[in-house]
Amino acid sequence: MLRIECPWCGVRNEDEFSYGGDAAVDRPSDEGSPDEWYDYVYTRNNSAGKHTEHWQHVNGCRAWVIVVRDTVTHKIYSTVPASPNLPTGKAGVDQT
Amino acid sequence: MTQKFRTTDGGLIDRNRPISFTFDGKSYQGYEGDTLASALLANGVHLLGRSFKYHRPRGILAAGSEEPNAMVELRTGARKEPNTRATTIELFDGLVAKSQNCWPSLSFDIMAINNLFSPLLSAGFYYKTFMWPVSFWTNVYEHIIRRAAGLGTAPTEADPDHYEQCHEHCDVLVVGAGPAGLMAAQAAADKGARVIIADEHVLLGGSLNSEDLTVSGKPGNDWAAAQVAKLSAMDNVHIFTRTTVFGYYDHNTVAAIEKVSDHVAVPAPGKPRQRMWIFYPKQVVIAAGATERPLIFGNNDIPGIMLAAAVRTYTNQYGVKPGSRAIVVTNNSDAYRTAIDLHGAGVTVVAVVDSRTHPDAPLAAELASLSIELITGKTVGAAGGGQRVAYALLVSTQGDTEEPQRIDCDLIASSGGWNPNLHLHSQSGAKPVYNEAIFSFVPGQSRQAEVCVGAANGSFGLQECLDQGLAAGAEAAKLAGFKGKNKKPPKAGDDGDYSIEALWISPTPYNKSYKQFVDQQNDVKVSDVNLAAQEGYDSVELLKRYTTQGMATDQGKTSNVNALAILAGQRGEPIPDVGITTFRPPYVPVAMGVFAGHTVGHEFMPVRHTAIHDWNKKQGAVFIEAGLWLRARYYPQSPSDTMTDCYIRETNNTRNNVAMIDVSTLGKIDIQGPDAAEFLNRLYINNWLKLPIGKVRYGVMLREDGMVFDDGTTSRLGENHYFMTTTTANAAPVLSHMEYYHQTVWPDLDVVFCSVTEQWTGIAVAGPNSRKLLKKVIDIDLDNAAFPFMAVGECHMNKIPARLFRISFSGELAYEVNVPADYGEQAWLELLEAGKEMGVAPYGTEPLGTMRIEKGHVAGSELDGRTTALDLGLEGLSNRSKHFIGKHNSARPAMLAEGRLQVVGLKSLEPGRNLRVGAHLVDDKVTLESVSQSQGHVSATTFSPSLGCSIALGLLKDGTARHGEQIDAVFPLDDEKIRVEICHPVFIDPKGELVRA
Amino acid sequence: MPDTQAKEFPVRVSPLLPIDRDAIVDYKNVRLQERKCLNAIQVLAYANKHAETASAISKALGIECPVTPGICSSNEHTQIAWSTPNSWMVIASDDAAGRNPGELLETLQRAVGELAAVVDQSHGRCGLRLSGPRAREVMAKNTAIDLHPRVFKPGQCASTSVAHMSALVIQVDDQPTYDLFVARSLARSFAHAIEHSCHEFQDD
Amino acid sequence: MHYSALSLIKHALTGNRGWTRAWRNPEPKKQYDVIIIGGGGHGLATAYYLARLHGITNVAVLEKGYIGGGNTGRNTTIVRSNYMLNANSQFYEHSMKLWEGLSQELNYNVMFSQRGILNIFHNDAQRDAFARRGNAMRLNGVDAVMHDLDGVKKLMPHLDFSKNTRFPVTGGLAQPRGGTARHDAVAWGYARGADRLGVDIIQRCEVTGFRRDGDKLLGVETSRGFIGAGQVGVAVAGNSSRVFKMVGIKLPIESHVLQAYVTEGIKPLVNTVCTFGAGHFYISQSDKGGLVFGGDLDGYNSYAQRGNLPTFNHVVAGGVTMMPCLARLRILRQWGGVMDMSMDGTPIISKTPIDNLYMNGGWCYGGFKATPGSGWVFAHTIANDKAHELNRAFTLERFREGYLLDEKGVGATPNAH
Ligand SMILES: Cc1cc2nc3c(=O)[nH]c(=O)nc-3n(C[C@H](O)[C@H](O)[C@H](O)COP(=O)(O)OP(=O)(O)OC[C@H]3O[C@@H](n4cnc5c(N)ncnc54)[C@H](O)[C@@H]3O)c2cc1C
Ligand SMILES: NC(=O)c1ccc[n+]([C@@H]2O[C@H](COP(=O)([O-])OP(=O)(O)OC[C@H]3O[C@@H](n4cnc5c(N)ncnc54)[C@H](O)[C@@H]3O)[C@@H](O)[C@H]2O)c1
Ligand SMILES: Cc1cc2nc3c(=O)[nH]c(=O)nc-3n(C[C@H](O)[C@H](O)[C@H](O)COP(=O)(O)O)c2cc1C
Ligand SMILES: [Zn+2]
Repeated sequence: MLRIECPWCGVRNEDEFSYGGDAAVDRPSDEGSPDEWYDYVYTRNNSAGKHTEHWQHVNGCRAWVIVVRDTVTHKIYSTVPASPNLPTGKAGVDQT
Repeated sequence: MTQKFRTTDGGLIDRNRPISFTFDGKSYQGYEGDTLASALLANGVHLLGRSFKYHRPRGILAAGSEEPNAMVELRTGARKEPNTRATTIELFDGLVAKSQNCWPSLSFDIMAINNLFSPLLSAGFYYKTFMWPVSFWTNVYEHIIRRAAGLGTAPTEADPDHYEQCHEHCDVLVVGAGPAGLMAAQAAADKGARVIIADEHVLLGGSLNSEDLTVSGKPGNDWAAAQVAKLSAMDNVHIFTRTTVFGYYDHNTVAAIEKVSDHVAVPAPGKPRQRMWIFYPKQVVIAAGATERPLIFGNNDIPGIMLAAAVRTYTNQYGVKPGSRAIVVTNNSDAYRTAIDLHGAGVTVVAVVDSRTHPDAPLAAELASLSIELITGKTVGAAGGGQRVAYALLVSTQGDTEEPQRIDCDLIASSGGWNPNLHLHSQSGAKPVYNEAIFSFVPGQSRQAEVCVGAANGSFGLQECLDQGLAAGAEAAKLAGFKGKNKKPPKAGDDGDYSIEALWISPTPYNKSYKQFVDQQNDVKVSDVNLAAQEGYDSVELLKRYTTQGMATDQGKTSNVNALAILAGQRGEPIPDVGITTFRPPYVPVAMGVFAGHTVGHEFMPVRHTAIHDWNKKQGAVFIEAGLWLRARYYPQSPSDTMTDCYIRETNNTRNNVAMIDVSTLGKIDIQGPDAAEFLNRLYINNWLKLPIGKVRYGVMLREDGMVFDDGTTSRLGENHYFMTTTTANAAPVLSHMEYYHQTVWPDLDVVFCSVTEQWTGIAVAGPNSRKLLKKVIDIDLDNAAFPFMAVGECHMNKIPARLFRISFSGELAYEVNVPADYGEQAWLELLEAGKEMGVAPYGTEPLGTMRIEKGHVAGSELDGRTTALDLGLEGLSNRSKHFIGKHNSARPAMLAEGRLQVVGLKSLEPGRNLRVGAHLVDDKVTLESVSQSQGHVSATTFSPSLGCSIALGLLKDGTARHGEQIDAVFPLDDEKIRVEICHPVFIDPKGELVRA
Repeated sequence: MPDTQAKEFPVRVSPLLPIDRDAIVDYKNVRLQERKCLNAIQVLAYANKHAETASAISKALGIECPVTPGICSSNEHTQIAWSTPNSWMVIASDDAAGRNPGELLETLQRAVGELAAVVDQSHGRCGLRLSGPRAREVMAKNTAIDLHPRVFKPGQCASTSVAHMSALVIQVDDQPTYDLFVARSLARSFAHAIEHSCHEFQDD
Repeated sequence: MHYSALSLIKHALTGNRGWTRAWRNPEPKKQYDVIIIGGGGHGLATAYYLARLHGITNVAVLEKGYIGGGNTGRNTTIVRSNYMLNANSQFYEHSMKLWEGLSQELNYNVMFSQRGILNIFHNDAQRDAFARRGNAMRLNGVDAVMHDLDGVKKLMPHLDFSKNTRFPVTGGLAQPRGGTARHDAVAWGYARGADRLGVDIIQRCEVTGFRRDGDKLLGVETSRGFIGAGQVGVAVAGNSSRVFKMVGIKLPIESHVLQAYVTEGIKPLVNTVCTFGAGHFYISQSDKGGLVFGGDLDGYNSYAQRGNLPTFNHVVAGGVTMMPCLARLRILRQWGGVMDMSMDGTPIISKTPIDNLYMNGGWCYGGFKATPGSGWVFAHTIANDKAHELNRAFTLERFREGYLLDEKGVGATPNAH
């Protein structure tokens, strides 16, 4: 059971969250080339090790968060809000 | 006399509470506190079942959950439990058990003939044969193999009991309540930590209950009971008995199974049979003890050959004499205690056979004082006997060249050393390491917040167990944030020593060969291990898979280390280089019901009801599932009404008159803020910046890969206030999608939104008389000029506050009324009342489907995740001069290329023959038998009352350019073929005059 | 929107109607009841308006509006539960303070003005009250969050998954009593699941 | 050494001491014509067909652990060809035909058991979707039968057929030729077959890099040193991204864990492969008597090769809901495998941007059934430096261009395929 520390709600089970995939891919601008758009949608680093990823606390506060997790050990290093503009939650979200 | 093999006194059973039970139809008595195994032994029953492959007689090897052999079928009927270990069944009144895998009877089993053919049935034999003649595989061989496999038979009725799941958090979880665990729990609890201690057994104390040991000067079991009493009195301690911790998962989540009602015939009212606990401890102390491994010698599987410690358990804890003439065979000092305890219980101990040449002097002296013969440098080479062991043949450990010494006996207690129970440690991600001192694996570096203590840590001395438990409990509490001084551990009485010398396989008696079993449940012999290695299946994992060693229901708890030691010997490599197979959950087999908990049957998934559900039900509506929702599909008016009758009637009533449908299930999202319009503009392919207040617009959303995601209408209610609707199916995904883009991609947009799906009941009122109807109840001007097509307004419906939308899915003049859901049913009734004079009637999703097909509105079956706006004829809406999600990938070459499936209308050219969804479109050269390329398929069909024929929507290769052509719609599953005409998908009112009327 | 001046109001129909008993569960040590005629107003603050919105709500209702996640402040009639990073759920029963339907909504709209969006969810949620000495054990069967009295106390709330459904949990007192709010459409399945979890305690 | 009943008897009489290794344990040579990375079913089958059909025998299969230890050794062994999209349907049907003669071809009983596969449905929408698929199968020459309730009852008598159930069963789509096979035996059989044709199977040999001279591929770096190769085929399933990262290629693949479970062995209870239509659950019974079942992915990127608890609970809940008598049967073991989830749910068997480097991956949870077909077309692709007609659509480039093969229609969300 992954236990993800929502920056607002605290530690919750993975089944309160939904997975949003690789958060390290940058969305190209409207002027982006077809290659950039292809890369953004289709290719993934798929690292074995530290992986930056999106999760949404769907069954909780509905915030999207960015989790740094090891894909081999599943250890979570950090969880931070995805949006810089939401009022901050609880202090101390370093999950190491 | 019953219970002939009970000791005269002693043991932790309650001799005042006799219990009756039956095994294989015969009645027996035992006592409260017995297991089925101990009670059977007390009655002199040693033969419990037949082995898997050779159908050899099998008895009881162990006294706990590691038991490989003593498996019975427990209970009957729907409560039948095959493959249940007699050693873990608490005896209860009326218990019924049966032997397995034998026919016609346990003592005479025909399949025992396999025993003779054993050389043929060597490891992996089936891979080498059964290939000829080819057809025999499916028809004959496989059938036989399958019938032979498996031990017990499954119940076929639904389980009458129920199961539960529960969550509990704590600071320190202690697994196992032996001396180490009890100390750990105490130490952590004393510091104020929230402590959970769980043990498989009902009686806590672990080995203290089965050994003749003392702590603080008291008998071990008394000390344990006092310790338990102390813990129970603390409100920061939660003690779980009958609870096996079976899985150590990520992030220190630990799963356990509590056997709530297995010790009674039927669970008490409301009580579950078993309960799964999910523990969330900050720290875990694993004090799970160790498992003894048997010595491997010829015929070592005969009933009456038992583990030495199990013999002590039966003798000391259950007051049972597992035999009358015993020999103890060992490679370590610990098993001497078995001889001493048996002697104390009045069993004749013929000899202790120790493979070591220099055994422990004090122990030897103690045996001498009891007149028990000690034979050193020898071991049992083979045993003999039929359904019960009758003798042992002794050999020297160097191997012999003469006839072996024979000792008659009916019990052989064997000890090959101890394996710490590393399952949970290993499941937590850690790698056990080999320890030369105990000839087994011990815990390695921890990967999670976990520590092993006591026998589970390879420390077998009682004092060590107490010391380690205390220290680990205190440390765990400290790591969880609790302070306080550590107490002193209690003093353990002397428990001897645990020195051991390796002996992996006994030499066989001179010039003889015997079956030497490694894995007793799967009938894997030493020769199978050797053969596997010889054939190249020589890594532990290949060995396991080729021979099935360790794959039986005991998962090799007593056999794995022996097997890999033999393999290492065969490979000529040290044991650590060979390694062990992976430990996997569950630690003991766990009933599927436990994993399911309450989430089965009707609770497997919740049902969603609209506010009009009860009314619909009263009307006798037939429902259809839409995701979790139940929607009215059609409304039969008489028992003879078919679905077709109903949807034609309901469609006609809508097209010709006025009808209403509950559309509450559509997703609804309230969107507000200065950037709301800009946000919509990026979500949808069409323009949103200039939608006037009071107006509704249809919109289409794409996924980032360019495929259509969802469609729906969005209304502008105020300057910065919008109201979006989504399809029923996509309500939740669309909201998450919006939240994703708002929070991660465009956080600078000042917009807020939330789902209001639940707040509103939606009722569509459709048909030429809809305006007339609504005018009677709505308090705003509904004339066409004042409230034109695609208008929205706030109003009251009689007294009920409402929102009114002039939109149409049916293609008729139509409105949608939204009212707060608690008023939903009342609004529905008021509309029915107001429309009575016009003949208003409800309609369901079936006529809704009919009308949308007639109107060529695409829906879920066309928005199948593989279609683009262009494919669906919606590209006209898009504005490619602005940015929107999916814009770039919807312009990839393949998205614009020829050969894509595009939406078309289809008309049956064969009167009376209806098109069916799932039919494929093929050109007329194709016969039903020939292999072909499908050109597309039929996605939605209906009989169109307006057109008087069967029509459909379909997705057809380059369909847009093919209107007017003919093609075949084939349904090979039912040998059907219908000629159809391809046409424009909008069948009626192509200019949309009706909706604007 | 709703005309609070109107004298008569339509009757509200509970989403739980068919299992409408005085209490859904009424055992000696655990009770489950519906909180009827619920007012649940979601207030969503616009960008950078979180603090201002909170103080506007506090002022209007005379209850400290929580800016810390997981807190629910309340007075006799009204609860303000932290709900999402930018929103609160303001909860009251219709008749509690002698208010008319719509009054709370209007009060809040007036109070926050352009600071926040105010969205009525009153008909979209079903409120249930679970109470009694066994209530915590019943909750433990349905939610994974830690409700131990050391950790979760009266005045705390959590949006979490309860019986596999999204719910807002507020601890009301240390009896303990919990208020549970779920989507209206799921109310029956939800109530049934909680009821089922209470069965074990029928005889004690 | 030929395997047969006769040889079994012969060796039994001599104490089984005469059996020789099923495959050799050679030291790696300096140079091979073709190196296949990955000793799973696909890699071994590829080597076998390279030698058998294309006469290329100077081949090595490099396996980092033991052969069949990847997904080949941990899958639920379902073999079927019931696909909807033409390219898939034709490829998997080719594979099915190879299965049908595989034990004889390899002289190794892979226990291919055509006990049929049945997809249960519960409502009209599901039936319609299965009709579309079943009809597509028939048009592609694949067997498919639509069953009504009675038909389902005959095949799976112990499902919950009560009327008042949450998800009443209304029918099912069956492929009678579908079934299961003994997974490990497939790897072993191909290994033995390839070995007998001269292929070197090298275990405990992990590829750690590629050596190139400019654009020219020279060979691979391994835990046992450099090994030269003319051509390299990669068939490493869940590890595809890691291996291709060594040559700087970023793949349209994510690695996810799929779990599987087995119960204690019992006498025959489930006689076909059956999938639940209302939840993620499918089940079959192994030759050894265990009920083997599985469900959905854990849902997040992972290389952990072990499963987590919520999915476990959810899968079993689906199973007990579908078949209530399962509740009292006990689960013996839970494990996981690392799936190579492609962005459209369809495999990639293709040339790559690097000459002489070939890819076989993106199998998602369905590559076991593809083993013979995959090896067959991959061998063809390597031998001819050109895709076979059957894998022409399975290119790496299709994502860029948009020629997707998305059976589920869920788009570029690998955890949803
Ligand atoms: C739980 C589960 C259930 C499944 N159920 C089914 C099913 O029912 N039906 C079905 O058709 N499919 C199923 N699958 C999928 C199927 O198992 C796989 O798609 C298939 O086995 C892949 O075979 P492979 O040979 O490509 O990969 P694998 O068998 O995984 O072989 C790849 C090998 O490459 C090796 N390797 C990796 N990296 C390196 C390196 N750097 N150097 C050397 N060697 C390396 C690995 O050790 C591994 O042995 C299931 C999978 C799982 C996990
Ligand atoms: N003679 C030897 O070589 C030897 C070997 C082992 C133990 N011992 C003796 O045994 C004692 C060891 O004490 P200890 O506390 O380490 O072990 P223990 O065996 O006394 O207690 C372990 C307890 O853990 C329980 N348990 C094991 N796995 C469990 C699980 N997964 N879930 C729930 N419960 C589980 C067992 O049922 C048992 O009650 C000492 O007294 C020692 O002298 C001796
Ligand atoms: C089809 C199939 C059947 C299995 N049956 C059993 C079984 O009867 N007993 C057992 O212990 N394991 C069984 N396993 C699981 C394996 O022991 C093992 O867990 C799996 O191959 C994964 O390997 P690992 O656990 O070593 O990582 C089975 C696996 C598969 C794929
Ligand atoms: Zn949260």
